[in-house]
Amino acid sequence: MMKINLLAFGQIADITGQANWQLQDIMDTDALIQLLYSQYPALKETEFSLAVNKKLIHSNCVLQQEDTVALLPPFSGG
Amino acid sequence: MMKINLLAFGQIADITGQANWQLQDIMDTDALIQLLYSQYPALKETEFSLAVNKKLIHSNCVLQQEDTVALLPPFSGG
Amino acid sequence: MKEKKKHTVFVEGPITPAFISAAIARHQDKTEIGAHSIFLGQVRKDILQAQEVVAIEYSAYTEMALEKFTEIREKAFAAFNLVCLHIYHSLGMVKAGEISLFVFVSAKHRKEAIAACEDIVERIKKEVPIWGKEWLTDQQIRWKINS
Amino acid sequence: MKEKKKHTVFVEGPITPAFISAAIARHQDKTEIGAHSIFLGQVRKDILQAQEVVAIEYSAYTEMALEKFTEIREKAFAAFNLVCLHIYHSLGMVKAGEISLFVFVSAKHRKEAIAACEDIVERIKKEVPIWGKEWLTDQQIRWKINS
Repeated sequence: MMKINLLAFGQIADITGQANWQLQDIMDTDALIQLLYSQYPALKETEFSLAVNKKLIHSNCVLQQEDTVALLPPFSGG
Repeated sequence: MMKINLLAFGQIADITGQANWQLQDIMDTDALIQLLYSQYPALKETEFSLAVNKKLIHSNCVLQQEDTVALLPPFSGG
Repeated sequence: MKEKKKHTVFVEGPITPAFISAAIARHQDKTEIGAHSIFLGQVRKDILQAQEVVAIEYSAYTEMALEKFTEIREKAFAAFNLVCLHIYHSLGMVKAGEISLFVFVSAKHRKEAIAACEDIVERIKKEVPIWGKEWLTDQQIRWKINS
Repeated sequence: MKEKKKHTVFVEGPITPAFISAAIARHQDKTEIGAHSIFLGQVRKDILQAQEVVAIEYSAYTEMALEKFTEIREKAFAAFNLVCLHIYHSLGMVKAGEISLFVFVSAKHRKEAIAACEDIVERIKKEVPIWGKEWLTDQQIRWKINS
């Protein structure tokens, strides 16, 4: 049973209602996004990026045990 | 009898030995430069600009009573 | 990549003028420096739908942000001839008029310091996972959008 | 040309970190500002024919310099969307490691502040009648040359 860690920030955490949780048996980031869209339909209307283990990804990415996936709204530091 | 005021700064004042003096009956800046070259030959080897009444000039300029001519070596502020 | 150690970046609350002057003073014995280029981001009292921004509350994905700041440092030292580089960013509440970002670049020559500082500020805004929550006059909040 | 009055520019001796932090602090109630771009010129301990520069003694054609600084201010306000602009330059002795030039540009947005600051620094170096006499380790002097 494969476990991954989820992190959500900013307005994404407002939608998910949690900033830090775990999910099981998610093959890859495309599957993760589909699951999140079904759980939190408001995410479909929201711009965000994914980071896997602190690296931004730009296409589907296979997930492994204990990977950390972060849901990142557009950055607004400075 | 027309009188003008001379100012010298930086390495130019080192050559002229004075920073502030007067000259009489100088028609224009070309005549002034010739006079200065004859009085201070080292000026011929030295880069400088002229300002008449605090404005840089780029060609010969007729001088009038009480004009102030400044001899300005290359600027090195900052 | 002159400096490999982890650098302090995040400051809790605003970055004060005293903090900035202490940073400047610490560089007066580095006599190979001829130019400092400094950028300060100050929280602007923007008006959004007739409400003023009274403060911005900053949060970050800290671990990833620190890696990004390290990468930005290393790229800056590789691209520009710098002596020193320090970056400080606030977390938590920063009121309008207070400073939330302090980028401090020192070089022998002004052109390198100025060009590096501009590049670093742009990268921080685009590449570092930090978010600002704008608190408005009527207690509403809005997520900041960088231009 | 928002500001017509004569501005203080010349400072006797070095510009201190405390002077800089006081200038920054005075801008914290100007809440339309979002970005400050600051340039600091620091006296560099250059090596000239095996002698180190220990200090620079600055002099100026003060009346003309003040007119030039006013012109630089006016051009900057015309060319860039600025909130504030302050320029300070030392006269007299400034030791290696100390600061002799402080350009402080504030704007709503970072790009205007950064571009204006760079332009102003270049103009000060090229257009303002100020001279630096470099004092070397062996008590020799040399007139500074700007690059």
